[in-house]
Amino acid sequence: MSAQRPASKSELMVVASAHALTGKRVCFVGVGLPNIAVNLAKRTVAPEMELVYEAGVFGANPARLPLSIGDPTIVTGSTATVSMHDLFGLYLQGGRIDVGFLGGAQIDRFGNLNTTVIGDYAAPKTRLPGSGGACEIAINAKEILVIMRQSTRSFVKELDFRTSPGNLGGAVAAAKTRAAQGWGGSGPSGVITDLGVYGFDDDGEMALRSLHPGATLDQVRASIGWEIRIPQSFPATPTPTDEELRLIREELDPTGAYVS
Amino acid sequence: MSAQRPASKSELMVVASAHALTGKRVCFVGVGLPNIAVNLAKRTVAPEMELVYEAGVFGANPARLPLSIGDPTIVTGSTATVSMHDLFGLYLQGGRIDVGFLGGAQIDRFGNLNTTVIGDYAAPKTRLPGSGGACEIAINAKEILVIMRQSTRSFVKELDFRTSPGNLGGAVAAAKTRAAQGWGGSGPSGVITDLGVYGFDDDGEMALRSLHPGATLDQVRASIGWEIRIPQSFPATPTPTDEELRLIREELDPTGAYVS
Amino acid sequence: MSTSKLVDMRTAIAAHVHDGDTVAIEGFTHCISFAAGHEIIRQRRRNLTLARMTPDLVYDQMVAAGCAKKLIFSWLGNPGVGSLHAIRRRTEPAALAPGESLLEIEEYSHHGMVGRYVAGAHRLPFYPLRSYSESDLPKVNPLIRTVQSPFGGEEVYAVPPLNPDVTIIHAQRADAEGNVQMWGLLGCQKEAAFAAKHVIAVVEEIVPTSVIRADPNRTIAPGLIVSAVVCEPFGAHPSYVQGSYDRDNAFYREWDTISRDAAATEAWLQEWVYGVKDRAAYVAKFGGDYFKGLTPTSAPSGSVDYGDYR
Amino acid sequence: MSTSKLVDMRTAIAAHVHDGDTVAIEGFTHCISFAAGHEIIRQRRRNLTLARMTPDLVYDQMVAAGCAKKLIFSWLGNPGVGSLHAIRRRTEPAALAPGESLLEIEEYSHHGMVGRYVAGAHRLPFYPLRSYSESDLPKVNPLIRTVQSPFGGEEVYAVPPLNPDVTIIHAQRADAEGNVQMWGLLGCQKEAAFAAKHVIAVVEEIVPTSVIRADPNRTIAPGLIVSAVVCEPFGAHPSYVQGSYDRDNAFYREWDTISRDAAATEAWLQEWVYGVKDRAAYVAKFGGDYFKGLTPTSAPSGSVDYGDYR
Repeated sequence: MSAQRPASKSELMVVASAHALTGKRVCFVGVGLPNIAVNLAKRTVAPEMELVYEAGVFGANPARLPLSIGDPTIVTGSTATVSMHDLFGLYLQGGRIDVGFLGGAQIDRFGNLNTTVIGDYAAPKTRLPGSGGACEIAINAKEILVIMRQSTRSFVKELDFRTSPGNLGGAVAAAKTRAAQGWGGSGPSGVITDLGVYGFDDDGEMALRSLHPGATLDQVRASIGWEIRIPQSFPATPTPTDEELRLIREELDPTGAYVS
Repeated sequence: MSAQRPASKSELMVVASAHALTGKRVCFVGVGLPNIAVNLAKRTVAPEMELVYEAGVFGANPARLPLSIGDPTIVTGSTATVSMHDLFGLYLQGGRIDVGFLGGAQIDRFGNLNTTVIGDYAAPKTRLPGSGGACEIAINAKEILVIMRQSTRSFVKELDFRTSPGNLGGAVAAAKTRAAQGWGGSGPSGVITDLGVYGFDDDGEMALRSLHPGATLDQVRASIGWEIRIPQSFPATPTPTDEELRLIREELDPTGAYVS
Repeated sequence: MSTSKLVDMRTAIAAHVHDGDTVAIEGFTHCISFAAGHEIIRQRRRNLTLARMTPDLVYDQMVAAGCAKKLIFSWLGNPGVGSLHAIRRRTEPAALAPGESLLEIEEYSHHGMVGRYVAGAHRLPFYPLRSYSESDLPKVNPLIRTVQSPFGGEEVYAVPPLNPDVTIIHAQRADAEGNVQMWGLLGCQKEAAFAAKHVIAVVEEIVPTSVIRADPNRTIAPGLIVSAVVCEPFGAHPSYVQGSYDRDNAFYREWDTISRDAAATEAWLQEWVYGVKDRAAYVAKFGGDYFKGLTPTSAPSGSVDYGDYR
Repeated sequence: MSTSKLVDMRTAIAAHVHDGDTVAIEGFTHCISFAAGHEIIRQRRRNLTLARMTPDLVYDQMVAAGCAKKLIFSWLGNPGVGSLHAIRRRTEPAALAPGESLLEIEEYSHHGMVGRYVAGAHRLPFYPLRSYSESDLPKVNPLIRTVQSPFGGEEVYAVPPLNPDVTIIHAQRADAEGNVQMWGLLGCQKEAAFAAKHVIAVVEEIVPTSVIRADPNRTIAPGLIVSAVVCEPFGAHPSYVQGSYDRDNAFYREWDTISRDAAATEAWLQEWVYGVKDRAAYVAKFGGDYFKGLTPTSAPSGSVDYGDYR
């Protein structure tokens, strides 16, 4: 394969997310981009990774790209298919999940997430899906990766509703609460957007880690509703390889339903 | 079949126990005599009865007499084989069991049972098996039938240890506790011994209901450690039919391991 | 052993679903009884409290048809597609049609909903879990509370039992007595069934009791807790049944378009729910080839041996 | 996908069972790993806390061999036969041999023991249950406590989590990565395994991963939680494995006689545990025909279809 067309923003997100999974063992998979990222990672940087779907599947081996989290293709050929009670109790709360993927309508500088409502809870402007498993994934997966497109509507100073806790009001508060409340995990470790990759610094606040090829700091600043921390120097996000693009375009999302 | 040899004391217990199950729907089965009684009832007075074994089997259809509560013959051909968590949580505590059978080393006048120790708990004279499922069967099965041979060692004024609650200190206390503590059942409804059948009167105290053929009131009184309540008049326990004896002797316990 | 509980869907819904009831149609993406949902719509049940982890299209349709007064749920979306627009029209004040009122909302996380069914099924006054810490959910749902551990005093969260008046589950097979077996995603069908006062079991196939008894570990609900058994092939469409047919992803996407418009939604209900008398008519309306296209090739589990012990 | 965890029993016990550990060999009558128990005796482990719902003959033998300092259990008997005499000699002061001390005892009911494993497996600080009310058990076990429901204030009982250092389960089959499948009585193997820091899975047969993946609903423990896999045919004898061999009821009865006498018990241990180097030698000592006599005829489950979705 050569003469690939350059990576799209979605493809950059997917490949950066896959890289963040290097060497990980057990990943809680969501639908959409996280699903493609995880399947890409399994074919490249994390071949031993076990995929866990909240629908009740451990060690999934999907023969096609699942449209939904409950697609029959994730069941057939899996290592274990279990009840939701077992999945959320034994696997997630029991502390067996290394990485959980989350997204949301809103995220704040500390990685707290809103997937519940825009506007007032009792009389919302937009009613969103709600928690699903996000609230407990945020608390119990050992680490959290967030995938979201940047915009001032979604990267906000203040959430309308906190569905899933991240670093709360900062690293100190978060560490204290995690210990006192027996959280299984240590919260968000990275945010992957269409413009770059972010980590969390010692204050528990989001900070740019790498900028995607083609993206600018102006774009980054203009699409985040607070003054984002940007270190003195930072690398560019590695450009997707031809093989990564081929896997996405030919195997994982041949119709371009998600990554276009 | 005719010219059967007369019923033994064990056979009288088994047949009287089977009669107590007339029309019952779901019965929690123990090993030994209760097991034979329940299987006899299923072949005679309660053909629709479902057998539940605490090992995790609902709707058992054993092809042979199980020696233990976990015999493989109770699994093969059963309606449902489930985990202990489901058996004790969904079936028993969930309120799906009509009748539980219990026995014990000691019983008192209110049907409280001891299966834990004879003597002091910390330094016992005899260490017994303990509760197993008895404590929760006593609390959560809708009604309890007790099968025990009479003796002053076992029908005692005061238990050495109360493993499984019956009518506590009497009917009033028991009713109050059952309501306050959310018990699923109403406690002991009958005691079947080698000499007779007992019920519980309005005070929650054991009282003779029928005397087995061949047994005398003197024997009854001499083998109970308190002054047992005996009504003015009471019937004789029905003599086992030839068919009942045939079923026990030829089908249910052909080697006479339990009923001899 | 017992008498048959086999009835048609109309009879089952008429007997066990009443106005004002709390109804749980469970099945996590897999085995959702759309057939039952549509019959509830046809029988014009009103003021139902609809409980379900993921309301999915089935509750979007029931809400559109005016059956519901309240939703109890943990994730409100069209899985893999987007929003449930009919429900959004009843939850966003700006979208509310004249004369309509907002749906009551009682919302949890997935583990919380599972815990509610578990507590209901186990007859426990609450179910403890490590969730909700520092989430706003407990602030808007007074039924998410804390409980103190008697070992060390640690506080965790707790949810109360949920005991539906009726739970409706779909599965691959049952016998006429209502012993239900299922494979693939198990969701919380078992817990929701044991928690309910009545259970309607809808299956693709009625099998002899001997088939059930040959593999007792596959039973998720015994006949003991089942009030009615309905045989309804393709009764879970557009959701799916593992090994029988695929999820109709095209319809899930199509519903996104239909349901954005109240009139189109009503027209769809008229044609595909009110306009067919039962699920067999619904299936016939698609034409036989349609479902052939959703049928997977075979992937057999293989047989294991329980042993005949005599 | 992962590397093989397949080892022999000697290696598995040497690596994962240490003096002073809390060990759970689970299996409710069914699938009790006597092979592991005997290897622990041979390796002369000491001061173990032995947890098990029903200690059964396997713990009677381990106690007789001096491995245990404490028992955590819910029913202490020889099922269907009578007492566990070696354990009684360590729990009844009058029966205690000179120089021996009483075993520590921590005792629950069945549901309570299940609840301890569930709490351990779900990482909960306690497990609530409706048991123990008006029983003397909470008086003698300070770890059986009450907890108040945050919904209405009702009090129920609670038990704390149990997290064994190692749980040993026996099952019909696993692949080399440790994905374990089981049918028949499931006991609390799954919960005890998920509660443990390490799991040793002992199976009758190692199968290719494809066999496991053909029927994912039968998996009770994924390789993720399993530290070692041991293939040990007849490793559960004298208990049984559904579909493979029968319970050796004659031996359960015989043990009643042997174990009544401390010298006879020691002689038995010398001959059948210390005197054989491993389970294969134990099986060979019986002679092949012996196990043929315990083999049931076939009762196949039948195959179900998961469907191949591409």
